[in-house]
Amino acid sequence: MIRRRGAALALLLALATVATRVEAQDTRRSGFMFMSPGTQAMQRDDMENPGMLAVLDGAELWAKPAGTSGRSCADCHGGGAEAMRGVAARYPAFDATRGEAIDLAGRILQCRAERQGDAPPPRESRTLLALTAFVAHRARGMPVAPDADPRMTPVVEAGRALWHKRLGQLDLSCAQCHDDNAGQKLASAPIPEAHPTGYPIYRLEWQTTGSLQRRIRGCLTGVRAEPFAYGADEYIALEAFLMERARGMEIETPGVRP
Amino acid sequence: MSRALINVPAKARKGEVIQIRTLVQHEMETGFRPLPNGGFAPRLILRRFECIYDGETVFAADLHPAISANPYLAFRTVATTSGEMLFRWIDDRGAVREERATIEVT
Amino acid sequence: MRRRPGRRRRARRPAAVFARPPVLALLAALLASATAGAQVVPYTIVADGIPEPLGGAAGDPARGRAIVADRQKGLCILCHSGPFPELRFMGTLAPDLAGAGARWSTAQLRLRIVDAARLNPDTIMPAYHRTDGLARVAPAWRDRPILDAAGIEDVVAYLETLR
Amino acid sequence: MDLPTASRRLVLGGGLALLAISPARATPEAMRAAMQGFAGGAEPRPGRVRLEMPTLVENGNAVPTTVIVDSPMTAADHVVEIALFNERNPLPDIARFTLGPRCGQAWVSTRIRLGDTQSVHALARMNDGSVWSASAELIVTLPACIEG
Repeated sequence: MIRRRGAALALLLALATVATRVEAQDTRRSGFMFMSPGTQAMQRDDMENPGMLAVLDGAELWAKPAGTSGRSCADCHGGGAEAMRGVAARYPAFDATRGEAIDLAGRILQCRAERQGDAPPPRESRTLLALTAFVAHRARGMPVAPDADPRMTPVVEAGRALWHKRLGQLDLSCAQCHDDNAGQKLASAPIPEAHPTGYPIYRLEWQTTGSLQRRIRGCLTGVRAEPFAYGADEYIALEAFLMERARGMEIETPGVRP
Repeated sequence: MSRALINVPAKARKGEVIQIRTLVQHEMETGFRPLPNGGFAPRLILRRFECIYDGETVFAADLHPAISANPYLAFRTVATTSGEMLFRWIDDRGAVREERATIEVT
Repeated sequence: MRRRPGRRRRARRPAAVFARPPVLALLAALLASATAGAQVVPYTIVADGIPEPLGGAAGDPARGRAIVADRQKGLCILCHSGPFPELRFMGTLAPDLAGAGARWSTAQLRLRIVDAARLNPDTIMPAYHRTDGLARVAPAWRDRPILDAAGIEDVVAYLETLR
Repeated sequence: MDLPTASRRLVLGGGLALLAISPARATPEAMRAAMQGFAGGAEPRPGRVRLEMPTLVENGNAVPTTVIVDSPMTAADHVVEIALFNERNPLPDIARFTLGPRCGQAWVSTRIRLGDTQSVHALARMNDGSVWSASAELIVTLPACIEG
């Protein structure tokens, strides 16, 4: 008995050591770490972060009745400081009713249409970005914690396959740049590791807030590939894979990126 | 809908120099963005900003298209009296938007 | 995976801050020449090179230099650095082009530009003169190599001078 | 409100028509003319003005810019106006700031657009009519990928 307890203790210690080592070896870096001090300052200070404008828009929309239901998001989900706390850290998640993965923006669209009885706003519209930013901001500072539903596994794997697939006239995969060459410079721009921790982001290049899907479209156009349509399963699979890859990293929404 | 973020210290001592920061939602359309039809998107920018405090315009700015989208403006002023500060932005068409913030000066 | 039909989105003007006329002009020129329809020409690989010029004619080093230095046409300097004192931003993903002409023979240079994946299937170097085996190429670039035969020869002629 | 935030497409055919036309750029001469207009006959003197900007700009759409003028900001001695100019955007003017003794300190911060690598100039006019200047040289990086 004592021996067994000793063995168990040893195992626990060993596990703890492994855990510590894993943590020590976590060299993943958010895109934030690749930015200039000026752009970092812009993100760090809410008062200087233009992404906060979308979050504030979202806060107002959250409380505003919409559609034939006459209900606001807050009527169901609550409007206090704790409402939706951490929820975004889990998305994309498996939607049992539909039998498929759904991203956070897709979930908001679903609520708008099915619960509120309103015409859902288009992908990448200010309304949808604002609501998404508002919910994602409620997970700021929390670790990315992907949905544990086993039915997400094939989605993550589909995303992984796409990540490694060479696309476009330039015949490049996401992995070739963002895994193999992260930190190197593409012309003047450091290649980030592509962790989706700050979305929706305020991108200086866009001069507005945009989604991860818009960001991925940018890379697809860059390699001269035909982008997928907004809302496509491919983006949701890629996002599911990227969130798995960023598991435990801190959510930064609203991120600022060059 | 256009949103503004205003940062004014809630309290200050009389005579103290305080920092005011403002961030307002606006595309600041430069007039130099070409459109697919061969023309340019018409210019529409916030061209004027004013901060009125204790009966006086303590700071003002005339803005040109080279000011970034969602203009950020920060400046300093002397805390003189408790009350309201008025912030005003005026665009190319003369549309005015105003925000207010209060400060307690002791 | 199933793909849903997407809403068509209105195109909006590109460039970042204000128009950058030289870049735009170059792009216009590029697109104009691209629409002329550049096809892949046949070639023969011998050992690890292509000994014969693509299309038979020799390239022009000055034109080749312009292609290599052009961020939209050659794209080379997005990844490579090279002896271009007038350029400020060059990539660090790939070897410096300085000395390329001393490291490789003309035939080797040609194959490495035409289809580097023949030598290393995992290479990050795009195939500049191949249109098959590519996935999801955007309509504007479909069935068109990155560089036509003359462009390849110009770049080869330029890289040969880097000794 | 529901208008999609527009996307950009240069590489595809739709953008082709617009490439033929491009706005004129300001020139160093146009900038000097604008600066002379501001100075109103006074000869700008280097000094008293500090222009804080990054030397290497990650994206020209939002360049943090701070101007500080060495002035007591009293009724007798203060900054009246600060102006920012550039030489390579379509227009030489960036912004003009009206200040006075109520500011306490001559300190202004904003974010500006710069279309290209260039120099930016700050001028400050004092209540005695004298004009002081500072400038900054900036390298504006170009995006690697042109996005659709």
